Amino acid sequence: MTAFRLKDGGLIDRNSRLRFTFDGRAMTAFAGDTLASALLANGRMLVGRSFKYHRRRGIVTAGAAEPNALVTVGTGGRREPNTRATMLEMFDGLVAESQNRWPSLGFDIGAMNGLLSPMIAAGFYYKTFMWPAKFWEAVYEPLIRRAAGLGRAGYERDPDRFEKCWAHCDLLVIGAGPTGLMAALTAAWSGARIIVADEQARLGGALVNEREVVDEAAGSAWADGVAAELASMPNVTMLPRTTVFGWYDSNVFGAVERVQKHVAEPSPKRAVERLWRIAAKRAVLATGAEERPLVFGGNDRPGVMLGGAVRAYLNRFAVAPGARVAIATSSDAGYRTAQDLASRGVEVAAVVDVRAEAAPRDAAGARVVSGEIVATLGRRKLRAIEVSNAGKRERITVDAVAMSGGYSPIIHLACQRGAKPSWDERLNAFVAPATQEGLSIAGSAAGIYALAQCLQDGIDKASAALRLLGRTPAAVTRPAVEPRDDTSSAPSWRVGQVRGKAFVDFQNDVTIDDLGLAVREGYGHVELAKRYTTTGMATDQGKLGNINAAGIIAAARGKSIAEVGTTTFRPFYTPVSFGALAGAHRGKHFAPVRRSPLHRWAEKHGASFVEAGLWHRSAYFPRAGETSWRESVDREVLNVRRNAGLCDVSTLGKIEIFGPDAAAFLDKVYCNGFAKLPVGKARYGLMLREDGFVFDDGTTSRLGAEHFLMTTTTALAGPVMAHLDFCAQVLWPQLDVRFASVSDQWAQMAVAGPKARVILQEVIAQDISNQAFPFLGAAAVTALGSIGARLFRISYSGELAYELAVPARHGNAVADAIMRAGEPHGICAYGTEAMGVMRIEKGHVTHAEINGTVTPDDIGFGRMVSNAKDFVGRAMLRREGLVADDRLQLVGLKAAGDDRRIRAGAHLLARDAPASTANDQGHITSACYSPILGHHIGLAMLKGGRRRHGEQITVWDGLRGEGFDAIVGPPAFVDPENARLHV
Amino acid sequence: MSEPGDGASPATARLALLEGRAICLVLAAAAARDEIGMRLTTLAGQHGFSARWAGVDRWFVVATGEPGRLAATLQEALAGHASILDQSDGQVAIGIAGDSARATLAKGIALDLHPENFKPGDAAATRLGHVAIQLARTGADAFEILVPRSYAMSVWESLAEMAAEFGCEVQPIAID
Amino acid sequence: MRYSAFQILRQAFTGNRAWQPAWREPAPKSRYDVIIVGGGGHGLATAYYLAKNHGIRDVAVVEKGYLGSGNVGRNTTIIRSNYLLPGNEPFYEHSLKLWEGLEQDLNYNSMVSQRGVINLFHSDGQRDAFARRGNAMRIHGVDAELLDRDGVRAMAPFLDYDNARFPIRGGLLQRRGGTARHDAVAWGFARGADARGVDILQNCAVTGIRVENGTVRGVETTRGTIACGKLGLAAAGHSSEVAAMAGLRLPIDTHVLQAFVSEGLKPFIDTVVTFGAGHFYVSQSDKGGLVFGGDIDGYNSYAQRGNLATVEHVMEAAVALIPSVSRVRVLRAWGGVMDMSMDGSPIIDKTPIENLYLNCGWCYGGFKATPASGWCFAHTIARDEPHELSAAMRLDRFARGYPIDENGAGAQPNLH
Amino acid sequence: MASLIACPHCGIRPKEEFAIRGDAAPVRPAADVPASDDRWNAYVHLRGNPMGRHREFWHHAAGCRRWLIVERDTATHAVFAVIDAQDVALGRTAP
Ligand SMILES: Cc1cc2nc3c(=O)[nH]c(=O)nc-3n(C[C@H](O)[C@H](O)[C@H](O)COP(=O)(O)OP(=O)(O)OC[C@H]3O[C@@H](n4cnc5c(N)ncnc54)[C@H](O)[C@@H]3O)c2cc1C
Ligand SMILES: NC(=O)c1ccc[n+]([C@@H]2O[C@H](COP(=O)([O-])OP(=O)(O)OC[C@H]3O[C@@H](n4cnc5c(N)ncnc54)[C@H](O)[C@@H]3O)[C@@H](O)[C@H]2O)c1
Ligand SMILES: Cc1cc2nc3c(=O)[nH]c(=O)nc-3n(C[C@H](O)[C@H](O)[C@H](O)COP(=O)(O)O)c2cc1C
Ligand SMILES: [Zn+2]
Repeated sequence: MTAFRLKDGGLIDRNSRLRFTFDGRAMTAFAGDTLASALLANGRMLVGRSFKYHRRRGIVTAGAAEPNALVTVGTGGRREPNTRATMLEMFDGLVAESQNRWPSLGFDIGAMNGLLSPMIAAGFYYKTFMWPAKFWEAVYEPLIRRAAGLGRAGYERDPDRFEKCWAHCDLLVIGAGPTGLMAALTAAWSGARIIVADEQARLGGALVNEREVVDEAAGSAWADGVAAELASMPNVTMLPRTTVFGWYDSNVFGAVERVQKHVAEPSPKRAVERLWRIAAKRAVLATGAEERPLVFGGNDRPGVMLGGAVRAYLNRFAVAPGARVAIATSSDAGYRTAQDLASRGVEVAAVVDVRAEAAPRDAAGARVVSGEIVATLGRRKLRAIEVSNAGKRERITVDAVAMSGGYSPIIHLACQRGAKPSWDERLNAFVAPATQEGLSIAGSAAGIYALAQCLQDGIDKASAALRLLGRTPAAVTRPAVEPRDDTSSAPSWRVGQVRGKAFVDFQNDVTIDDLGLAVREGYGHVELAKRYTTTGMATDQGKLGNINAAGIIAAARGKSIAEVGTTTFRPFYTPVSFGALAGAHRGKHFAPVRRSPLHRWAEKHGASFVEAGLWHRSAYFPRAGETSWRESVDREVLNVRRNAGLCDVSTLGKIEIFGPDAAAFLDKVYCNGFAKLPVGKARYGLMLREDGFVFDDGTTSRLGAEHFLMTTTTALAGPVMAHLDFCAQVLWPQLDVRFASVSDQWAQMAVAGPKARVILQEVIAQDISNQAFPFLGAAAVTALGSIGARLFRISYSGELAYELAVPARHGNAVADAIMRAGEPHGICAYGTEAMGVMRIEKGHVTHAEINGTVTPDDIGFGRMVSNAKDFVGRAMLRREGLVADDRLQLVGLKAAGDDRRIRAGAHLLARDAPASTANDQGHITSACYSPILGHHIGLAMLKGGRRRHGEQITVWDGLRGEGFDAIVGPPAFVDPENARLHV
Repeated sequence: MSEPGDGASPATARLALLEGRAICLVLAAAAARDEIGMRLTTLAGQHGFSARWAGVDRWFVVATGEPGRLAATLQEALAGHASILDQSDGQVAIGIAGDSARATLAKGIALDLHPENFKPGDAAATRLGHVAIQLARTGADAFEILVPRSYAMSVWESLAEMAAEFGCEVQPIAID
Repeated sequence: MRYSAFQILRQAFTGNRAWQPAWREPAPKSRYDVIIVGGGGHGLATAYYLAKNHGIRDVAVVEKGYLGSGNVGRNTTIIRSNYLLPGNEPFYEHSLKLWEGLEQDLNYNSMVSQRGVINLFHSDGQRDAFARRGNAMRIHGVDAELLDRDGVRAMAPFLDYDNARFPIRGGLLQRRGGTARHDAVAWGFARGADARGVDILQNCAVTGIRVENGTVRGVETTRGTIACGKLGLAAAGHSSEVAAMAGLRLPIDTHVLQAFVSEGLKPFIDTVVTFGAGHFYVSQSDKGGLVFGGDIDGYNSYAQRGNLATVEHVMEAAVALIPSVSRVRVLRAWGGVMDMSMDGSPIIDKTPIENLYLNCGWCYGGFKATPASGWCFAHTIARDEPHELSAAMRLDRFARGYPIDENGAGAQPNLH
Repeated sequence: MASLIACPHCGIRPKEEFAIRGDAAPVRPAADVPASDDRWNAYVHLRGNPMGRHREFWHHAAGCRRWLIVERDTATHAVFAVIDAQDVALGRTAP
């Protein structure tokens, strides 16, 4: 026989029939099924293959700990490998596939590995594959890697939407079983803001799976009632289908809600998964307890399930695991399974109780054997078990086994922040420390197993939490339940006699023997044993096997399980999709886009945009007929140098600084002086880090006696602001200075070229002649008759140039007006590329040179550095290494012979020196074709470079297979005397 | 049953670009730091603008009308006590209103926006997603955010996504 | 016991009962010629090379936890030698060369997999910086290739080329780079050192350092006082704490870096990829998990566990780079506490205290350095002078103004 | 840690709003006192880096833009106090 659907009962909707496929086979299910229950109802016992030996595997659990029933669901961009069939709500049209098998689930070549198992025991790969050395790369490793993993992920883009959400509450209740529901009710009635999260769609925890009576109703009906009441209260947020996966500092919990994972076609308006970051003043952990498997020979054969799972399939899904079931148990829970099976007319072949002195229990008429299972038999499915009973062996025909090895409180979350679990002799389980800030543990998660006590504990722990929050808990009475005492169990980490393989970790195929081997070889520490055997490292993270493993290791080492301890609990409680954790920040929303106020103007002129940090900047403006970016850039450069051009420089950081001590403050943050800068003047400033290296540069203008405007580079606008904040608040707190970023307020355009003045004069009201407004002037002006603007006579290109700033909303209009005024003079739009060419021609530095490792002197600004004042970086600038003779210094380069393309990133060698690290003399930082000079040029950092003007050196670019000689010169190629700036 | 987002019922979260706002940043002089809030509250009462705390020495003042006028008013009233920066072009104001306004914002803002913690009239400098913004509660279910202009389109798109499930349907905006 | 396929076969026939322990569990002696503090990769490799290269076998490695419980057992296993600066590149290249022969040398398969490391670039500026780095490698004779977008696409078609916020423009490839099995590195060096007579003392925390007249005499530990001739510190994230026991204040901050592994997948990514527009790097382990990481959490921490905000940040980068990974699930996250130095580069040196030697500052890049670090540190200890390959990695370089600052971030450890 | 930081000015905020600079203990040598190179080196490069109580500079970059001193435990991530760094620098608050 196989599993089958019972004719009646269960919490399924038999009127709602759903279709799904498994490995291409069409099957039906009912609403309320999981994929696992539906597969069982369809008689599918074999659902997967294990990782290493490719053993046939069936469904073991009815919940989150499932190690075997992992399937791939969905197609295309929604393909999802390794989905636990036990947690997947059935929906119409579901497509599922089994994994890790070839060619088919029924016949899998990989199962040959099982024959080799003595050779491929734990850690075998560390001991072989080493000879011949080449074989590792060529043969062994590819083989191992091909065997990797279980499911196959797709390469298609996920079409769905994900999002993140913050939530805040007084009390977070994790788990909505009887304990959690009572905790939630208590807190809700007390008026606290609460959130209830449970990973199941249906709330009630064990009540949904068991035949309990609460307040004279079926347990699941009672739970439905409580859940409905909670949902109706304004101070309660109910989060079903929400797994709390992590507990983080400050009592923040991470949770993921499966918003639309149970529907065939998700609505594009909603997320399919939502990440919750829950800031809870306190939390009650009511996550229940996990039943442990028993470790016996052949315990992995399809048909062997946990007892609790058998009851869940029977009671919740109306599915019987087989027609004749044996129960293997070390706890009283096994008898409950027998009773439930019998009540549904399923034959119980025997209850095999490993406890020698098992007290008589109600086995619903079934035979009770005091003994253990030695082996299971059957080829394609389970046919019988072999039981040893007081020295005798007996074969019992069965088609399913329900195993109950005692319970482990689910303390995962409580131990994610460093707390170590401790062994509880009475419970035979590891428990989490009861008192951790912000968290209380309640019900079965705290080792309380009787239903009545769980309900009461929910009330009590919530009440205590409320009191700690300064609230008066509402008086709540515990609902009435039938008294029943079936919680006792005896420790049993493995059975005594084993035939065949006895699995501790099902998914990773770790057996008793593997653990023994690890101990023998010196890997006996529980953490080493984990790593050597991989026990507990599969997708279920040892939820089922870890305690048995610890017990087996303890025995092998002759220690107690308490001494052996557990491995470390880490997020995630169950695996979480990358999508949920990334939320909406994907694709083009990975990072916000910053858009310049002149973006539209640039678009109109056909700009080609480029990402620069968060910005989209106009790089160049191709025109019809131009076939390469170089052609456009050359044209722009020549036009600016001959006529004029307009370039968007709005992205520069702009900081307005006020206060009586503003000048003194600038003196601290710049290495050159600002105190004497007259009102109406701009000055180039160099900012250092405290370690003496250049941090940023820019011009700062004095707009009033106590009013400055600083510009920073685009890239460092943020860091410079933070630095200024630090200087003002921490280093020189007594200075009366205040400042703010005004970067977004202004559209700023550079107007450069010999005709810049004539053009600009047409839009500016004030006289901007050379006399009225000389080089480095800075003034408030009026643009287009009425717009309050700021004009700076500064030049990056080396031409006569201005930067005009207007309130951002006027940016496009003013730029348009300038273009119109400039038309007769041949003005063009130019972008960052042409700007880059011109600054290289002029020998100006950017972050290609100011890369955090240069001193002012390295880039030719040594003389700017003040001797007369304290400033950030002054002291460390004196260090030996910062004034050494052989420092790299900024120079200009051009090919020695015929023109050669110079590329940034090439290195420099003394002429004819062989290429080696020792001979490396520097590198090229920036390079371009200079259309005005008609050849390529570069800026470079060269050892002692300033002394070497005129020298021929070798440009070495082994990476791109190039090399040629170049002549060193000063960095400024165009107008080194700065004549053009002053016209 | 119809719910917001299916097109049949009205949107419970609405986005609006709030144009015609004058926005100034007030930077208090060191000596005036403690009293500037009081002065601004009084001024706000007199002139009908809203003053929003933005840091220990700074406030955003938001009014309807001409940018220049607001700056001038503040300049005059606070001369010697504060520096005034016109940010009417630097900041873009976006309104979010409706029953689901709070739920929308919770998708990007970490602050607890429960009315017990964040009342009408309250303001905060914080982040929406990855962008630093200024948030103000202007009513029981109405909020305004100020976002630096260069980020405004990006933030608008994010808000539109966040509000979509609440029936909000908006077009992209162009701000430059 | 020598490991080989033949040995495996032989043992299989006797039920795998006769395998010997990979190392002894000796009781501490009262004195050793050399004590190494820290049973991570560097400490174990140092002991191994002290014995192997310098004939110094009276050595103990003192480890407070279990073997490899530190960063060697919790890193993302990337090995490469694609460094920029002359103080670094020859050292890391030597390390890669040692990796290439390590399994044979140790008779332990550390699964060195030279599957290639691609560092993506997304702008001209990044390309130029990578070109400079690639040339620094080539000038030292190390393999490096500058790939354009199509070149990257050919190797890693699953990256987002279409809608990425920061389009991929190319990458710097080192084909000889790759990964190695983290735990096996610790175990292999431990077994190799043990076989040469080194005592590996697990669960033995150093609690004090005895210094007399400016000379080290021994250590106090949770398993008693142990005298020594020389003392080498290789305590990674705990370097400041241990050095403080000898009165030294280091240019080190301890930061937590998280790493992650996904559920096991069939082969999905067959190289190592590093995102240039966000903090993210990924490879696939031989078991099938995607092993990946990103930026540090940013604050000083000894807690070996991280923050959710950082997790999200890493995942955002992951999905931005590989959109289809959205549907894959991450299984586990953990943290390691790292010794972040003021310039992002390591220190292998003598100290002002006689017979006390220091190995630290590995930041998040010290796994790849394991063999060379052991090699050079053993040399420094044995000869009382720096090895030429680590000659720039001096402790006084900060005071003297010779930082080895690969990315120019300056003296702020969390920016490196 | 420190998923949440209680800014003295803004209230409880997520870590993402802050930028962290590091150790708040070193004091910049004053300009008018001739500081030895050693003192400067110690200020710029050497760190106590304790396992346990530690004071760190955090910048509330996406909030009030104040530099704060966060006193916390580097082993447990407990936060003991968050104060305004300028108040400390001016001696208005005990460090
Ligand atoms: C998450 C993460 C990812 C990383 N990824 C990479 C990567 O991809 N590539 C790469 O090259 N590097 C990477 N690294 C860095 C690399 O792991 C480390 O730099 C390197 O492992 C440090 O050297 P180690 O192995 O000796 O350190 P560890 O393994 O940390 O060894 C130090 C040992 O000292 C012990 N110890 C400390 N104090 C005492 C004491 N008082 N007494 C006794 N023993 C003590 C510790 O317990 C520890 O075992 C990563 C690091 C982390 C944390
Ligand atoms: N007979 C026995 O020996 C025995 C032993 C243990 C438990 N039980 C019974 O089990 C019940 C225990 O009640 P309880 O309320 O403490 O636990 P429960 O198992 O009934 O409920 C726990 C709930 O927590 C949810 N959950 C677990 N981890 C979660 C996470 N990380 N995120 C979100 N949700 C999560 C689960 O989905 C489940 O609904 C009682 O009825 C008790 O009698 C019996
Ligand atoms: C390269 C690498 C791969 C890993 N793969 C897995 C894995 O497949 N499954 C797993 O559970 N843990 C895996 N881990 C994580 C370890 O379980 C563990 O979390 C990590 O070594 C840190 O130790 P700790 O969590 O005990 O502190 C891996 C770790 C590393 C470094
Ligand atoms: Zn703040």
